[in-house]
Amino acid sequence: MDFNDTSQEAAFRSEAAGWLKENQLTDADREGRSPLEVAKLWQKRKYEAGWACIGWDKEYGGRGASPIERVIWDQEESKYSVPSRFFVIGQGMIAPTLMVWAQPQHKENFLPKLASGEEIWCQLFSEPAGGSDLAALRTKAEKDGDDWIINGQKIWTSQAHYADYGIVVTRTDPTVAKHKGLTMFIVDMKMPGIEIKPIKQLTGDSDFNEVYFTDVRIPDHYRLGDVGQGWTAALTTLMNERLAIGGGGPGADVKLAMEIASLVEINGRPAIEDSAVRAKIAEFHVLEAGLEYNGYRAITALSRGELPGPENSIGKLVGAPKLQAVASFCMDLLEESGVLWSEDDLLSSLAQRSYMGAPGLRIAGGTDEIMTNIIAERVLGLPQDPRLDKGIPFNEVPTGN
Amino acid sequence: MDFNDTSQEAAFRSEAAGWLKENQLTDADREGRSPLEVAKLWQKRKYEAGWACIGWDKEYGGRGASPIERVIWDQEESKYSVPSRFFVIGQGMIAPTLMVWAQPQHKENFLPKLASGEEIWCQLFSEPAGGSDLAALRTKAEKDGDDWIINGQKIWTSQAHYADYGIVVTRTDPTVAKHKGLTMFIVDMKMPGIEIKPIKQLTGDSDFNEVYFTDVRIPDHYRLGDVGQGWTAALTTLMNERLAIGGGGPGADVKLAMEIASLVEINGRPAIEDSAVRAKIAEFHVLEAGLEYNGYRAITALSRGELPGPENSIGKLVGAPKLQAVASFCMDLLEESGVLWSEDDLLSSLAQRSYMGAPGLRIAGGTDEIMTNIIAERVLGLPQDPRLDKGIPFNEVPTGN
Amino acid sequence: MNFEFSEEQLMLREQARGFLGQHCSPSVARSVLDGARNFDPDLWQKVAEMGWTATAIPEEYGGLGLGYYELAIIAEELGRAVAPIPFSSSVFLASEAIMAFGNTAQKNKWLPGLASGDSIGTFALAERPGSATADNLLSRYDQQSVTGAKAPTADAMIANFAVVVCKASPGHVHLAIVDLSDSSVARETLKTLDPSRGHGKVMFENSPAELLGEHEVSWSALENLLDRAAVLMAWEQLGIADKALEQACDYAKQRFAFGRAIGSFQAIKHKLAAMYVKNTLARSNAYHGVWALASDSDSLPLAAATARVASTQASLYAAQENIQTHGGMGFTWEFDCQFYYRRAKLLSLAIGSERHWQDRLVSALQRQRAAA
Amino acid sequence: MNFEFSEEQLMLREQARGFLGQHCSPSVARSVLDGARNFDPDLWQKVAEMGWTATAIPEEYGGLGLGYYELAIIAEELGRAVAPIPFSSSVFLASEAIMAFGNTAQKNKWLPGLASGDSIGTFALAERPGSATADNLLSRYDQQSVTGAKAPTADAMIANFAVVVCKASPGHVHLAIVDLSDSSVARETLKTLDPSRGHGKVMFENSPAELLGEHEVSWSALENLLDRAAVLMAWEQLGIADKALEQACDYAKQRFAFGRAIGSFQAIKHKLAAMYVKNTLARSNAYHGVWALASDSDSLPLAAATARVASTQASLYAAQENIQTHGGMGFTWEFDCQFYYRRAKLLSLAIGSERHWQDRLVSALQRQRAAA
Repeated sequence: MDFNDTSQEAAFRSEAAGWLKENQLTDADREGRSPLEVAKLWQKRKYEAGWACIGWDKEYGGRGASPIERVIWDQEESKYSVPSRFFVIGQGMIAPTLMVWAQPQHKENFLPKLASGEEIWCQLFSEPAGGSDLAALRTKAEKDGDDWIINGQKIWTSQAHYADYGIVVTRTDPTVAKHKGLTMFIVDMKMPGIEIKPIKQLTGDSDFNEVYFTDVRIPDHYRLGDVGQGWTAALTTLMNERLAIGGGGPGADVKLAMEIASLVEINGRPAIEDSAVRAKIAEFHVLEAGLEYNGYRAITALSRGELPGPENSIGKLVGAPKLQAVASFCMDLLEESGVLWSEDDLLSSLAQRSYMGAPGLRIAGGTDEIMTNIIAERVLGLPQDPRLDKGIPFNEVPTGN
Repeated sequence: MDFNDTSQEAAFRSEAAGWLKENQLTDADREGRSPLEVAKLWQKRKYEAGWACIGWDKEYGGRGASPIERVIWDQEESKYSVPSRFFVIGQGMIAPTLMVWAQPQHKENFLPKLASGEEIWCQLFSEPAGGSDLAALRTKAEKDGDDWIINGQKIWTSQAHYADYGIVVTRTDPTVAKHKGLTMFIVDMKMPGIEIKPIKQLTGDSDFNEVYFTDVRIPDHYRLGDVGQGWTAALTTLMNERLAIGGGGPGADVKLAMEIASLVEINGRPAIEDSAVRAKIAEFHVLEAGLEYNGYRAITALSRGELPGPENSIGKLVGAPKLQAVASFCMDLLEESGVLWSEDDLLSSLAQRSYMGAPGLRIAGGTDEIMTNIIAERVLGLPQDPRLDKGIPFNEVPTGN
Repeated sequence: MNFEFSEEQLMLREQARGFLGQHCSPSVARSVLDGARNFDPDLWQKVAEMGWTATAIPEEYGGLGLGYYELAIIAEELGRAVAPIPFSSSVFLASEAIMAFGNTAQKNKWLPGLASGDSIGTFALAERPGSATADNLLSRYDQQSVTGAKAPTADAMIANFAVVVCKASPGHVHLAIVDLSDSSVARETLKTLDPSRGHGKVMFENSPAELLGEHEVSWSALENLLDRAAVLMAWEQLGIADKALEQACDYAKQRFAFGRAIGSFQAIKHKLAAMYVKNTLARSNAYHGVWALASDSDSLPLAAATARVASTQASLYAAQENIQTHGGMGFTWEFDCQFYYRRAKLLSLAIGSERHWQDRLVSALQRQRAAA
Repeated sequence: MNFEFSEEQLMLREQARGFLGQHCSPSVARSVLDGARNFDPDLWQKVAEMGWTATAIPEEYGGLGLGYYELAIIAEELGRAVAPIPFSSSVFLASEAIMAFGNTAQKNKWLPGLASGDSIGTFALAERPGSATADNLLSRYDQQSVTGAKAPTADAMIANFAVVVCKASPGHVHLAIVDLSDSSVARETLKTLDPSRGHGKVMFENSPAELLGEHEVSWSALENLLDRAAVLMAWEQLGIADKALEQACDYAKQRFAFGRAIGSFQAIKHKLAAMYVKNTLARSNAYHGVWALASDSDSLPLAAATARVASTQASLYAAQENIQTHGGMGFTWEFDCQFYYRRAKLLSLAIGSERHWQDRLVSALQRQRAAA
């Protein structure tokens, strides 16, 4: 075991670090630009220098870098404050799907513009009636000449309101079993018949949208895979989702808890000296450190050419409830002041924001319960739950309504 | 709300207390007698004075007392060190079954001898292949003239090695659905063909037995209920089991934890002053007190004529894991000395014994998981798990073998 | 042995539930959450007209002279309804403080207005992050005036007066009543995680103050006041816990996934059973708490701390897992799950955190053990 | 970045697993548990012949001069096999103490016998219920002899010598080697929850003793020794945790109830997934622990405490829920589940409880924070 780079890795790291230092975003770059504009500027700059989507083939705008080089690049880039969230879905989840399933002319057209940040994409899978049962979607696509007509409603679509394109999974045959009647398409998000409504969350933010389709017309060449192959195509996206979503981003953590526990007092002594406080902090540290070193093990496996498996689901499964627990604990340390949610007061508002955001993290991208099932079935090899919808035509599956 | 007796209750309590004081077991009574003999002596004494099984009708040896009177009697009797465990199954679970299902001559014959402690009974339901799925039992009963011939194996039978009689559930028709092919019988435990083997537990004790039946002959008049009605009859027993098993008996509890925490030190101060220790003790007290007051609420409901429902399952569900956790916590307080299991050292051995006994308590009489299901389905009204064995002939249900 | 509410008390519960079902649907909490107001004055008016604010105040002071059983029942129902009104501040704390420490003249002066709901009181203890103690209080009482800053103070922006905890000699405090409309008092709204129960910072600068009971109060007498409030708060928290469980069960029965109600999956059904177990233990502990409060039992400190800890745990868990059970919809602004999540955490921090009450619980156990 | 064992190390694991599969099936632990012996001398002999006792001892003292990665791998396999031998006492503690504190002559004298397994050492710290501290030790070292009683001492009845922790000046201790066969030493078997790892009480009465390193040792130097042992112990505990999980999974797949494998019920499958998550986090923390140990990193105190706490929690949970998964059979003497349950608890109490290591973990975090 060795935390240091090999000489080859070190050379790559130094090249990446050199370019980043040279080309980093300046205050002038940021001045007068919205976060999305700044992100697009940065992505374009990387693209032109060959540092965008470095794991992709060169023909799509990448540089064919190895997995460990991608990790090194991410580590170096994350030392700078650069906006990346706008491209996670398009580059991390949708592009791999297009690479497998799109027609050659679409790959040539779309992938370089995904890499350069010129076009933003969104993912239109979830529906109100589906939830964890993603494949139970109802949005219809009906053939009309050379086109398809889409009707229905999607939900939990990030970035829909500024996306240029999306990929949408539809039901093209309700008379066959759930997973078999689905077909996936590319959709131009500026088409008439598409209506987008933001969803306000517990936090007050609106990170997601509902997307309504009314007689939206899609040419058949936008189809991804064969008719009825939509679920297989969606799995390509979902497998990449598991890699794209990590431990939950910045939020209440052991560092914050230590900081608060050093500031507030219990019985006239700093709270950090209180052994009940210490026990909780130790508990949280075990989780955070475990996830961190788990990450290093995953990177090592990647660098050895192993594919990351479902065992990486534990990042979100452990991270999101931990975030909720640490946030609650930090608020408790503050006692009555823990209720305050002031934008000015970093200490309390980070805990508050985390407390309000954690419920969403425990659900989005696969609930705790779904992630646990995945571990039990795909890692431990335990048998599936009995499937009452298995092999039954979709329109005969019980829905409770 | 009022913790005090009504005047009627007070009168009953005083009568009971008076008799107990007058007639309590003496050292001379105990001298030279085994625990079972002492128990029988005491039961007989109560029976002759009309204080045995006081809730039963007079014709069966009881005095037709009300539920609250039974509680009062139990409270008063528990002030004395009297052995009662030998009669819990016979009087608490089997007698109610006989009252409903036995032929009149058997009720007249057996019930008074159950009340007087003259005869000990055991319950022969569980089988190795069944476990939580009690109704999946395989012990066969086949009709032979006016008799039935029993073959098979039972397990987890307490008291089998000194019981006079038992009730046994058998499969009389394997070609119908699981619950429908069962029939219950009385069995004379001294019959040829019955072999009893003790099961040694984690604790080193042997509280249970395996019971093997080889061509054991039972007269038809020993049948309890109709052929095929065995599951319904068994439910009578099981409903009474939920009442008979309580929070788990004496063991590691908050009192013990407080005692140990007052004796050992952490960083040169009594452990009870350590706030991590306090937080744990508070946690356990919330559970213990909650169960205690839950019990008072149940008694109040009983005294108002309400039947105790499945919500009383929480006693064992909370009590057994709590026992395990408190025991482990007590051992931790002792640090390295926590491993010691000395019969002389009450402090450490009570924790040890509880730690080793708790796994059995979490399983016997319904596992944590089964108890949780019962609460979810029967109290909260949540739907059953899909039943793959529903309506399928028993001999076609998947067994994995 | 009778460990159950009386028929009359159970009728009161039914009546209260019906009343709040009609006048305090979740849309009432939502309108305060979405709006600029700190509470719902119409609901407060109606609740006062029902006599709820007068429940435990003696008849001679304009109250109904009922007991704490009745008040606990109302507390639970207000919890279920996540009522956006200053009930706990005015009734559990301000009224109780005056009844416990006020002299007859003060009771005559303040209680009738509290009983009728015309006057809203609050209780100002916290000054900074962490627990207030007899040693770390900064607010001073001196020559009939108070100087200091109290934050966060629940219902600060709408209360007519505050019972202010000020420092006195070591181990003692003063409780002083200050009219919050006095020009020497400045108030400032503080944003919290539950805007349907407004909080504020109250600054006193030589503000005219009336000493409650005219002398110092021992810290343990103050703790007794908080024990009493803790029992009532535990019932309010229990209301939240039970309502969240009900909502989760209802949803789990009607929401289908994979061809079955999600409530048929053990991952969900066992979660709901775990909520039920916590709620049931909390309820039984709350019974003991209100019994100890109503019967002035020596066991009040232990009973109150136990009920408070149990209800805090049950309500936080139920509110949190109710969201989880609702999946994607659970964390939207549109669904009602958020109200219970916000209120549960808010109440868990009022008058002291779980850790604080766990510590007090064990102190009570130690005293009990020493006395045995 | 390379956070994985080398090919050679992974081969050693396979070899060790194969060897123990052949020579230390559960029947070996069972025969010690059921019998009167304190350990299995044949297994000890074979393990010594494999060179495992020599793993981390330098070649100049008769060892193999391999490193801690190799020792961690062996520790994990011994944990999986619940091996009834005094490995942790003799290798993780006695050998390490001599390597850390002994002078060259002492290393020459003691290490070859430890490496060959001819000599069994143990470490005698505990004297009473609760944690040993520099202040509460009673055993005295004086004029080349030790007087005092040490209990419980692991492997006391079979060890040839003990490294005895005795009191010195405040904040310091002496480490003294005592030959346990000396007539001044009395030993008495103590019954424990895991008879397959015998314990005893050792009484010294002016027993001839050799001071390790000839001078006092700071308490923090002793803690460093325990940190090192904690990493290795964490690997042993991890072996238990993983084996218990495997056993539970196997059973859950083949045992049927209600017409389906019990592992298809979420109550069971989510329990097993929870074990897996704990075990995985413990393993990743154990990786960091052994890296810190092998590379003599400043982060050893934090890494060791984290690995120890994680492995303690994972092994206790896995051993306990493995029994639960087995249902009725799980708590019988006949089934093997009991071995992991006993050993997991035994190891969790050796060299300090979870609470003890949680406290040390936070002390390490505080030092790290102060240094940043």
